[in-house]
Amino acid sequence: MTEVDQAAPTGPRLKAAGPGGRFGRLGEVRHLGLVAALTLLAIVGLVTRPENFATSSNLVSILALASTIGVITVGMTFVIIGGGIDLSVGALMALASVWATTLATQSYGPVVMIVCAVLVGTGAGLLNGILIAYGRMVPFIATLAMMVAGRGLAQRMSNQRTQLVQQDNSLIVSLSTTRVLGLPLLVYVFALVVLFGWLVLNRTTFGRRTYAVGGNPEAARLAGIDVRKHTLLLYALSGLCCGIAAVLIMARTTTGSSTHGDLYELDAIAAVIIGGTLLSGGRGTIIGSILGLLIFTVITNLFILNGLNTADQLIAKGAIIVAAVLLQRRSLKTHT
Amino acid sequence: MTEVDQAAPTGPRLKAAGPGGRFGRLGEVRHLGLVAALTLLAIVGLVTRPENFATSSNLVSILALASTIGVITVGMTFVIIGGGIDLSVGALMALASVWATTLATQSYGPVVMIVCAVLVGTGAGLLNGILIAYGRMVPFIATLAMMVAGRGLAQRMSNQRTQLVQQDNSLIVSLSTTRVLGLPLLVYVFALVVLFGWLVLNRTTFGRRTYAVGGNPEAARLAGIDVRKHTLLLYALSGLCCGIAAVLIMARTTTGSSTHGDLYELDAIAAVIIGGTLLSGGRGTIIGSILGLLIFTVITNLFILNGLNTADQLIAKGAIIVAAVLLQRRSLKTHT
Amino acid sequence: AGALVSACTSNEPVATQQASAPAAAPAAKDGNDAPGEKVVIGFSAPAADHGWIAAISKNAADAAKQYTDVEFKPVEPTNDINQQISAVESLIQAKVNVLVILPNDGQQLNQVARQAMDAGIPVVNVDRVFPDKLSYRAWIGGDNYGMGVAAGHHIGKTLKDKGVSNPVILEIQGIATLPLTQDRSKGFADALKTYGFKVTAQQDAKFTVESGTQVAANLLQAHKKIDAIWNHDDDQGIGVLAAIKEAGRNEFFMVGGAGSANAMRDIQADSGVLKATVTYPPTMAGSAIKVARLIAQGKGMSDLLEQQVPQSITLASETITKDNAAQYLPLGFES
Amino acid sequence: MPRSPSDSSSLLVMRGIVKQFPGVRALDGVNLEVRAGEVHCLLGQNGAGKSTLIKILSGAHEPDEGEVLLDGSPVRLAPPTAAMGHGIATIYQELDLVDGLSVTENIFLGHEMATFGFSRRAEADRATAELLERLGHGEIRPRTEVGSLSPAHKQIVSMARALSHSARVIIMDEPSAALDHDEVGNLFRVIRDLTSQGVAVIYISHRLEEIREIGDRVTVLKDGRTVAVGLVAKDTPTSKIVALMTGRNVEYVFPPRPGRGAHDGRPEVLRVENLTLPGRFADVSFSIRAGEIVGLAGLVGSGRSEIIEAIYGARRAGGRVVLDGRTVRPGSTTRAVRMGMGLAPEERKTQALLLDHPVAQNITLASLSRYTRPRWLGWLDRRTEFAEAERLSQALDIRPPDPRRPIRTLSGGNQQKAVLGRWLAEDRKLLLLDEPTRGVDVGARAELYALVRKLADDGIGVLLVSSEVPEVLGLADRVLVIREGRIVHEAPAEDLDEHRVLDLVMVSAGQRPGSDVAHPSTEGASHD
Ligand SMILES: Nc1ncnc2c1ncn2[C@@H]1O[C@H](COP(=O)(O)OP(=O)(O)OP(=O)(O)O)[C@@H](O)[C@H]1O
Ligand SMILES: Nc1ncnc2c1ncn2[C@@H]1O[C@H](COP(=O)(O)OP(=O)(O)OP(=O)(O)O)[C@@H](O)[C@H]1O
Ligand SMILES: [Mg+2]
Ligand SMILES: [Mg+2]
Repeated sequence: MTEVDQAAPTGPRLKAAGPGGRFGRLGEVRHLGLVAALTLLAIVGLVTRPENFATSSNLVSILALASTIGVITVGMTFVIIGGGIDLSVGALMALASVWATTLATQSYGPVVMIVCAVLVGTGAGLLNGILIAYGRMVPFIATLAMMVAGRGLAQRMSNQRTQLVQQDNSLIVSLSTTRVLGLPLLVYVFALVVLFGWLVLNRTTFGRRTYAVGGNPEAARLAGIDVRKHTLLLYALSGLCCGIAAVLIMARTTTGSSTHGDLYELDAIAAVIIGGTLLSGGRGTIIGSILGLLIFTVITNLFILNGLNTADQLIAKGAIIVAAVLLQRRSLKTHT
Repeated sequence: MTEVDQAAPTGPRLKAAGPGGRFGRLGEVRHLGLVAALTLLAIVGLVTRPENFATSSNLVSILALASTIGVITVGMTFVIIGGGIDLSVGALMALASVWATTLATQSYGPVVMIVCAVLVGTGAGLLNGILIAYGRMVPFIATLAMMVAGRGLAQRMSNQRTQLVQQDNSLIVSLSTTRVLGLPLLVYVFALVVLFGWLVLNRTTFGRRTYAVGGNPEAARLAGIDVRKHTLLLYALSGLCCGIAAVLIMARTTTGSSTHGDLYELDAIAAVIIGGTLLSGGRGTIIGSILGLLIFTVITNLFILNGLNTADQLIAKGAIIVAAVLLQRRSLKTHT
Repeated sequence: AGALVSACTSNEPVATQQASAPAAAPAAKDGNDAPGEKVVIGFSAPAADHGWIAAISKNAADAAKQYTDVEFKPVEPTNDINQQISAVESLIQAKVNVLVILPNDGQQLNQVARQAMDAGIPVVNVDRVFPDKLSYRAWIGGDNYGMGVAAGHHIGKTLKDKGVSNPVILEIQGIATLPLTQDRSKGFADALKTYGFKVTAQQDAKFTVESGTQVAANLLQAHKKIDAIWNHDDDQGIGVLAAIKEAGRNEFFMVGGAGSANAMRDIQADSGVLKATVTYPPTMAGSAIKVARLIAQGKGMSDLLEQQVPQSITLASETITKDNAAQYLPLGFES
Repeated sequence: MPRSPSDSSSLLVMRGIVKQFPGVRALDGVNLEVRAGEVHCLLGQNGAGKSTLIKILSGAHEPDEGEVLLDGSPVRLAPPTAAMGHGIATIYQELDLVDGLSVTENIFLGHEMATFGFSRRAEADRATAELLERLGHGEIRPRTEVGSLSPAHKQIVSMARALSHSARVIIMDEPSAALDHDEVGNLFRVIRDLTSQGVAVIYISHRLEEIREIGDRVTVLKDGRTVAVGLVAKDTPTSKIVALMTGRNVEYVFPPRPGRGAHDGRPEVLRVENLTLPGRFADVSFSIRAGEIVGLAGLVGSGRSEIIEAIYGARRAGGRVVLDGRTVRPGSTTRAVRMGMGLAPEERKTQALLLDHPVAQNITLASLSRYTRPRWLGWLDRRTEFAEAERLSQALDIRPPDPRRPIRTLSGGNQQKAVLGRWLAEDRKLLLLDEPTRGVDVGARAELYALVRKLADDGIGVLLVSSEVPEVLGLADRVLVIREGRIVHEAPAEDLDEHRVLDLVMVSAGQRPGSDVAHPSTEGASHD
């Protein structure tokens, strides 16, 4: 059975034979390539900025930077493995952050703000899911519409202004400023979301069914899985992650704003795909996505440590993405 | 075997049979939905702004606005039908416009500038193609890298400044200012590109092979089609379109700039998909894409005419996209 | 007194300097505000995704509302040049009496502004200037170079007074590809040079809060000891300050830009590293509407001797510190 | 075995079933009656409606009219979970497995062993191992990813999945299509085991000799109607069944072949020298003369398809391939086609067809440049193209005779004819046919055989791979027997019979052929 592999329509493979093979090992090997790329980047960091790169505060800073989009990447991994795509993530995060920081919401205190952000994210995700699963809209278009409308609504609610988290609600900000064992709380939130995502994806029937829904929806249906409901839940899950990410960005920037999360959708999708998940669904891992994301975060960190200007940063980033992918391919080849 | 249909992975369809059926009719019917959506928008325009909307100058303005991205959409249609995706289009247009407006290039006169823009676009497209067809990179990642690096290079070449087309080279600007039969020349360029694209897609072996390569790459390969070379050419074609679009944007804005074409990739992809092309490849029409694009352009025009603010405009745009797709679905249903 | 270095180094040759502090309320001293002939003012600006731009649109609308003889016709704000061109074209077609345009990029919108002028519609150019003088009747805008100069002088003088040698001075820009950013950076560098200082590192933060946080977080890692930071924009400054707070750093001081109310309150409270900000007042949009109305009605500015509105008005960039924050607070825009 | 044809207690009854698809009435009043403990065979030509009928039974489709009785009381079977709830399990014709999941996960998909949503993986793995053991394939490991299994092993997993439901009725839609002789014997053992426990099996196959061996009773479908109900399999002559299916008398025979030595003097079309792909096949050397049909016989996984693909340039392999005196450079199908080869690949749907495209465009896909004018421009003369497609589809008797229909709507046999037709548009020197009759009904088979022979008579060389030994023996002039990627025997077809071939093909006694299917790839991995 040739997989209709949207990702690599040109490969001269026959019958998807070749490296697609063994399960556990494949996982490892894929990650090996990513780990190699990360290691290379770390070496570059150590060589170019020995005094800055490997300091604990810099590593903490990298993790803190990765947290917000990392949470979103977990949700995105589910959606893409399930055969979909979610372009609305950045907008939903912005919307949730704005909704949670309106004066009205803020008057109820930090807990309500958090609940509000999470509910708004999940609700908008549900709407995505309804449009896709029951309205049978193409995910790309449905979530694009949501992205556009979500940003619009966020602008409207915030009156196009940046909304500060008020002093009374600084509990939220403390997620970013309070440290436990040297790490800010938001890194723990990130780690929890990753752990939770990993457990759900690998150890629960929901997770395993996600692979079936993405890899062969017809087979999933014949096996008695409610494909539509499952799809709905996947987008709701992604929305939930956006809500959590909104809390983190509020903590980090002390604001809610309609400009938050600009182009997060591209970054998250890129991280997921670099991490080895097929855009056509049915395969992929959370760990891969997080490694992919870390590569992006470390690249940015290196650039700024070395004082590259924007133009050179962009050129180098493009080149590094290509190099990382080719490196990964190489490490795959030598192992099969 | 269930088609792994990335576009609608959730539909409980059986083997993608059903309405996908008849070829010619399908085409017509699809377009019918789009034409209906366009008509509805036109009616809204006529009702809300009777004195402005249907004026010839407004219609010309809509066409002129659609020209630049329209040319890009033609290339994108080829790439997506061929089973790929091109995120780099906006960046390539910017790069080509910058390269063509450097002082060095400008000193050779307008013809060299045009040739330069077209060559730069095609060359970068070829590079995309090489990475994807021969480097076997996932199109999403390869063109994302190109998008990032292309913008970086454009910024570097232009020193992050906007480069004016000089007085001596105002021949280029005249593409936008000279009118023939009431239409600016750039609309004719757009029309020519569409016509050419349509002919190639529908009347040549290249077009036929594009459908085969996107629809079933393995079958295409076993039928003796050089799938890699074809893929390479598809991305080069898309790059060529970016080069032409660069000339048009230079004419319209009288400048070359690294900021040109921001987010054009999303708009172009959305137009192609709304136009009925599957993201998974193998199906689609140029006409559909152009209709999809016109819907977006008319929406924008209506917003301008009615003076909606950004926030409301975004919300409305999201809602209209959803409505247009559901309308199209409806018209499909009633016809099969 | 704070180091109030007035921005006299205007790069506009025919600049008319306004009084040092802009009048807090629209002055209605003369007959110019009395209802006159009805005018339709078309208005186009970039999309408001940012406090300063939002204030621009709001100030314009507010100014228009004061006059019964003005019909205010804003078009969809957009960040896409191609679309802004179409938007302006639509205003030309609608035959408005006068156009007020804040272009995304002055060079790129030059041609369509010229079309308007050729069609007999006077254009009031706000902030980002058209390269071709035939493309606008009047220009009103801030002094970006002067803003950089003000920030540079404030930082230079403070550090000099402290006796710091070889200081680490960081600069966080807005959108790197905008000419205004480049003007600001040039002014900043030029002013620092007079003290023998230079910018240690420079990054751009896209005018968004989030990007401000990210860039600042990384910059703080890159430089273990910092003496001063100039952040071009108070909006993104919220994010920069959040990152600074998160990192727990306070060995340096920071100067903001644009002059948001929020930044002024911070400066007044003197609670953190933000010690000053240099203004770039969004009130220019309101003034532009007023100027546009006068142009359309053929009136001059009554405080001046000339019969017609001047061709160019450059607003001064002022430095706000703890000492004068209270005075400027009413003019600050909310982020 | 407790099977008595007189036992009239029907387990399952379907009455007057109608199913309409857009433009097609797939089922038009079908009746079916199945008893506990019997193997009930469902026969019919391609497109007769067999799969549609069983999809109604499995709950995948909802019938438009008609009723289904289980134990005498009416039941609703859709959605699939309902059918499973009633004890109906299905092995679908199109493999319905998820490549990205493990064997265990596929088997228990939809009815996982879980506590609070968390899978009990060890327990499920144990259950899987037991099921596979029962099917005689203990060597398939439960944690293996299904995508890495060979088609035969996938079929086994599908079967294990049906068994995992502890069903009363098990439906098998062409389960043997991907299996070789030995595997089929194994399958039959399992079926007998099931029926002895009172389970009813509904069995679909186009291989009539299998019906004779395993079937108890037969129901025949034709054009969506039941034309015969409950025939006793053992007592009904094959010719009668074929006549019922096709509505005419088809001779299930092979076209006559030219006598021994008829090709001796003719030029060599293909010569293969020492073709080697480590881990897959080695030292394959043979030649084909003009007008000759050479058959490759071997077990599933013996490497036949890969040899063919290597000759065609679809896989890179060591050694030399000479076509018509010119060496073929490996690695490019484009060059192979230009030099005069054609391949009808093993898996029609994934390797040959553009399912959504019209029949005409599928036929002309490989010869597009013939209809261009001028050629360098690539401008298609669509009228000539269509005329050629129409001519070929008439010549091949593709039904329905409308080249504009999307090929998806044609039955398997007709799709296969279109695939062959693709290579008839232009003069070919060599045709490579990999399982050309898989899933093709008796009537269409006879036509295909005649067509292949006619092509050979016109001077084309043909290399034929088939898992059905009688087919190879009946159609080919000369047979090469492949075992574990090597040619172990070569002889004119007349000198061989089925038993001899099966003996040659078998791996040394005691070793299961199935186990070989999985191993070469593993070895390949460790070599590199
Ligand atoms: N989803 C569908 N939509 C439209 N037509 C269909 C669909 N499924 C099957 N058909 C049509 O219904 C008819 C019966 O098909 P079915 O698959 O049941 O045949 P079959 O007897 O199983 O044939 P084969 O032996 O080739 O498997 C055919 O004409 C087929 O084209
Ligand atoms: N998808 C696959 N993944 C891994 N190994 C495979 C795959 N397909 C085939 N193989 C292996 O390749 C070898 C040869 O397979 P091939 O398909 O050429 O055999 P064959 O004799 O043609 O059998 P079949 O009748 O199944 O086509 C076998 O060892 C088999 O296990
Ligand atoms: Mg069938
Ligand atoms: Mg085979």
